[in-house]
Amino acid sequence: MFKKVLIANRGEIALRVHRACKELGVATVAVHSTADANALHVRLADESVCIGPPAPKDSYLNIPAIISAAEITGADAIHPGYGFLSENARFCEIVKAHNITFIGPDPTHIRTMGDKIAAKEAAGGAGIPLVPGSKGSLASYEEGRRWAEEIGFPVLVKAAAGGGGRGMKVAKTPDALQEAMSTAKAEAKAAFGDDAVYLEKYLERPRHIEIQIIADSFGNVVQLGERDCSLQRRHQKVLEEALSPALMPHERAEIGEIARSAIARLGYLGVGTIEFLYENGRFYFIEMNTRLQVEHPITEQVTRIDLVREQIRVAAGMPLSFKQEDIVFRGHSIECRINAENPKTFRPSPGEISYFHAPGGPGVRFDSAIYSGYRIPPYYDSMVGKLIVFADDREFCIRRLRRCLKEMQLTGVETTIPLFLDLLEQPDFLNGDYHIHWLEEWLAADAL
Amino acid sequence: MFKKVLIANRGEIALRVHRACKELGVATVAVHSTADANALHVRLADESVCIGPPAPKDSYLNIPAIISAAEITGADAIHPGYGFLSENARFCEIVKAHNITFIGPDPTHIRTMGDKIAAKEAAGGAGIPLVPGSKGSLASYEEGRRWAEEIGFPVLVKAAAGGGGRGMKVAKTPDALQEAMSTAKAEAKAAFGDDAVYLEKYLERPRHIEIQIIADSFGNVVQLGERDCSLQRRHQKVLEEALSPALMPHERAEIGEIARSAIARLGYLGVGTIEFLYENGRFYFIEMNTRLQVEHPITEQVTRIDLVREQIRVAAGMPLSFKQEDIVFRGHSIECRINAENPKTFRPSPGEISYFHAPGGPGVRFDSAIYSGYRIPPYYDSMVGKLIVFADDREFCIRRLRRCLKEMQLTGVETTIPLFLDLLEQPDFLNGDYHIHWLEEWLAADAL
Amino acid sequence: MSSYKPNTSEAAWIRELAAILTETGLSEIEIEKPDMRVRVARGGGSTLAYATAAPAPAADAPARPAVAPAAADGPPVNAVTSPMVGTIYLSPSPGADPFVKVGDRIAQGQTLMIVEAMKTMNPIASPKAGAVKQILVRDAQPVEFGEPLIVIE
Amino acid sequence: MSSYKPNTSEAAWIRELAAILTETGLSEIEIEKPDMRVRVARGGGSTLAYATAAPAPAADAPARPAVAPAAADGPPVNAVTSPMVGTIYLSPSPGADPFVKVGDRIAQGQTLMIVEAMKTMNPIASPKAGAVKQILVRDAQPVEFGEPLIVIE
Repeated sequence: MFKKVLIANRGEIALRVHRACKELGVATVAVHSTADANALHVRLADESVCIGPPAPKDSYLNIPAIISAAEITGADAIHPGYGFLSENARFCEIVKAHNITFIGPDPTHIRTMGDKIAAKEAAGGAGIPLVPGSKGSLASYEEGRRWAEEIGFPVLVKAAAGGGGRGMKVAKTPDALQEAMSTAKAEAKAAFGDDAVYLEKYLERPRHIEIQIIADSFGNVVQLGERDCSLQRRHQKVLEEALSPALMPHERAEIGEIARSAIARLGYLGVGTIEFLYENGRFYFIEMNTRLQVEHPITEQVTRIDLVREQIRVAAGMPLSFKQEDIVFRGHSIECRINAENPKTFRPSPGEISYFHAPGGPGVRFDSAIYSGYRIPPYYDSMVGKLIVFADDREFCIRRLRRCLKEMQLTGVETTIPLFLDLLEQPDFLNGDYHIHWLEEWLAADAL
Repeated sequence: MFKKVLIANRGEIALRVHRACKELGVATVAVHSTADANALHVRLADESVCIGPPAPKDSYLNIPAIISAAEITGADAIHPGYGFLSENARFCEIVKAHNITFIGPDPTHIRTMGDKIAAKEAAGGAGIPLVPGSKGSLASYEEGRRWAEEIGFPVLVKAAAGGGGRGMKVAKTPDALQEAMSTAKAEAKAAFGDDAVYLEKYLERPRHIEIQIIADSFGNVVQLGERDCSLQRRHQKVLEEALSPALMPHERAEIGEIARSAIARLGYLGVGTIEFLYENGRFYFIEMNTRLQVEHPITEQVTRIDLVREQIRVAAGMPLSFKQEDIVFRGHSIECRINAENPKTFRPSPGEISYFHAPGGPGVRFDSAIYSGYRIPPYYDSMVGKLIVFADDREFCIRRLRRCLKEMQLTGVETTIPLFLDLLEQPDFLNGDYHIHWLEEWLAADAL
Repeated sequence: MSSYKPNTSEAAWIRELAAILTETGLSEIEIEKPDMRVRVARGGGSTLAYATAAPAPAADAPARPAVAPAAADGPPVNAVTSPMVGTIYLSPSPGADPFVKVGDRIAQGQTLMIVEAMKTMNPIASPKAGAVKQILVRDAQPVEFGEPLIVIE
Repeated sequence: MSSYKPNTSEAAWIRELAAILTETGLSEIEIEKPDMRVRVARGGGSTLAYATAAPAPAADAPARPAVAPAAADGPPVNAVTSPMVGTIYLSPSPGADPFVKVGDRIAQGQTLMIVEAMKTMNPIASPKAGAVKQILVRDAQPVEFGEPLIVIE
């Protein structure tokens, strides 16, 4: 096991990693910008190093400063958290070049999965289902129609040279396809000087389903079930559930095993998440995240696996402390990302938290680095904490979540708590009947 | 289900009951003394009623005030918590006479178990093992010796008319018994004018093991395993574990089933705890508590049963939501009772909590009604919170507990946190090798 | 220029200092120059700290007394308060005349009203002689322990 | 110049003092010069409030800077600070004479010391001409960003 881990992050995730380290008997080094000198992760860590001014590029993204901090403190591993440098293959390489362990996968995996096209190829090659489409551009309507019938309607006609939605048309029937192809070709010709178009399956109201994976260096790969992160606003996840209210047990088992065996084939190390769109019983690869996710705690709650502890253990060359057959999903867990934002306009609300009291009682976890009197710096993201609730079933979980949102006290800044209280009364949410556009549609309707 | 529950208690247990009620969709009424006007349970409840001045006898023990509060608010049930009126059979009868449901067992059960002799008879009659002893007083040394050999040495010679340790002698061998009997007889004669003595098995270093039971009104009785509460100071529990590090699985199964079937025979309703002394593989009845215990959360953590929720449900006439065969014990849980006391002298330290920050992260629960700026009133007990930690195994649980004790921030008053940090380094504790006298012996040795 | 009133540039300076205070999170700035001394501060100490330390109301309906709240400007400090939780009755029986009315002269020990608790009628005796100035509760209203009932002067 | 309005450099100075407060964890800085006195504070009577609002040190070893703490009376406010995390070298090579000594007269731009970060030697140039009043770090000592290194007057 490591002797000393430098935590190259801030906020709740820095604290989460600190806690896992302390429970493993490992010393911690917090790095921080001048704006975070009073942060909780800095105060709780065994050592701390100020690495630069507030701007992330000068501190939390400042590779030389972080490497220097590791060197002067004698840290033998670096945990990148999420965001910042967590998916930066170059950082990973530099860390390794300094004989420090990077707590994460190999840089080649980070690099592959960070590239949209390479990731798709790697995933497809490892047996992960992709969004089906025509191979190359279409010579004629007849070819388009053959593909469309193979893929199934609706389809999306896309300009080969395209981008930004131009030359992009949805066709729901063979007749509509003919018109869509000619319009798309004309638009593509006008916009890009190239009328080549191709087809892809069009997903109307998909869900965002992601599979949590963890792998050790002994070839053991375990999948820890899915999270449903369909409730999003501007591609930011707002509320996540584990397990998904939409999957059938056999679907869960199938996609889990597909993800698990793909990761095993890639020879991946550590934690990772494969994100899918899910519609009408089928999964379509979006991307793979080669790091811990913000929403990892809901998986911890339903599997009782401490993901960060296991992540650090496998990085230190230890085997996973469980096997696939040990994983039993029990109960239901929901996470709400509480942001310091106006709950209607989503305008950030930095400032001083004049009073904070966390919700408590059974089945409740609040992962956060805030405290009464904490001043939220304006330089970083607006998430002030993650309210994670667990109960035997989804209905009880929602009741408990509602109770906690009402119990929680956080004053001095605006938060998204009222948004969640409102969301928890929506029949669609209560029925688990939502998709990736649902939240924005609801917010738009609500604003009228 | 009830519409409105009056919570006839204060502090963390009032909050615990409030939380369970809210999760069941039930409105809450907090009652409070003038000293608790700013308490968290008062602020969070749907309604509150001031029932009297600070002294418990005028407020939390004031039956007419509590009944009146229930009447003026229209509460249809009263939850007594623990302590105060929770084991007062008369209160229970008065509540029922006002057509309000008492969330607890029948008054006859409270009364029986509240009487030392009646409780022993009821327990013995229901098949629960008692401390073995001679039937009646001993006519001669020979009779004493026959009993002693049947019971097994060491034995305790007790004056039939005795009390306060007089006329009480331990004998470890047959020879010593002769001397012990004659000394005890002489002392008893001198002290009580009656030289009748009897024998009981003497337990040298027993553990305190208690079995949690819950029963509904349909004859379903489930035992939820044991708690080991051997770490005590002046008969006050200090730290509790579930499950006990001392029991073998077959012992657990046997005593659990004995307790379960005894409770079924008694026709008991709600939650209850049967307390035992345990030594050399045998259990001896101490008493039965006919209410929720302070340490109930550790059972909730290892069984994933919400005891308070189930308690309220069965009081409302609903069946238990699980059966004995659904109960699976997973992991290990420890509770530390954090008191506002000097950790060496145990002198209470009431006053204002200038700063409080609860420990967080996975596997951590802090049941408490304190907050930053809360003034601990001097009128009630000194417990400020229960730190409840859960992990996959005992070793990990202790590491997590240590991490939390270091993370927790509670300033302005003295607390017993340093005592726990010290205790968690003791080899005997780490080995699970302790008994009901261990803590006091350690404290005494430490004080030298 | 009157020295008793800040002129425009002084006011602007103070505003600028206040802005710096906000921006930097300082609680105090003091500047002294040969011809003047300025000090700006924000967050007068323990009052603020104490105020923020008390918990804010919960996000939903804050806990409220089950009984009618007292007047917004607080109850009269010299009011006779309820000795117990219960229901107030202003007259000995339904429809009967009230025990006392505003303006009545009363003797010490005279019954002012009754609190019913657990079907028991508990008369509330006047602690002194005087005149009824104000009656703070309505007939059949529930009251808490310590709730102000009536003002005798 | 009107003394009623902070000019750009005064406002900048106050902001700089505020940054130093943050960085050093001080609660107050007061500077007096022949023509002016400035005092900035954070958390005044609220010093206490701020101190208690910020989390108290953990029960075990409180987090401490990995590098040597500044002198108990706080670093000089006008010190040259480290532009990066790294290791300080006072001389160009082991055993060589130091770049500067206390009392030396130095020119603006002259190398004062070197910070090594990731095997790269970064010379620290003097921001102004003057005399070396105080050297606050030892050879081969690790330093944080913003840590005071040397005082030039």
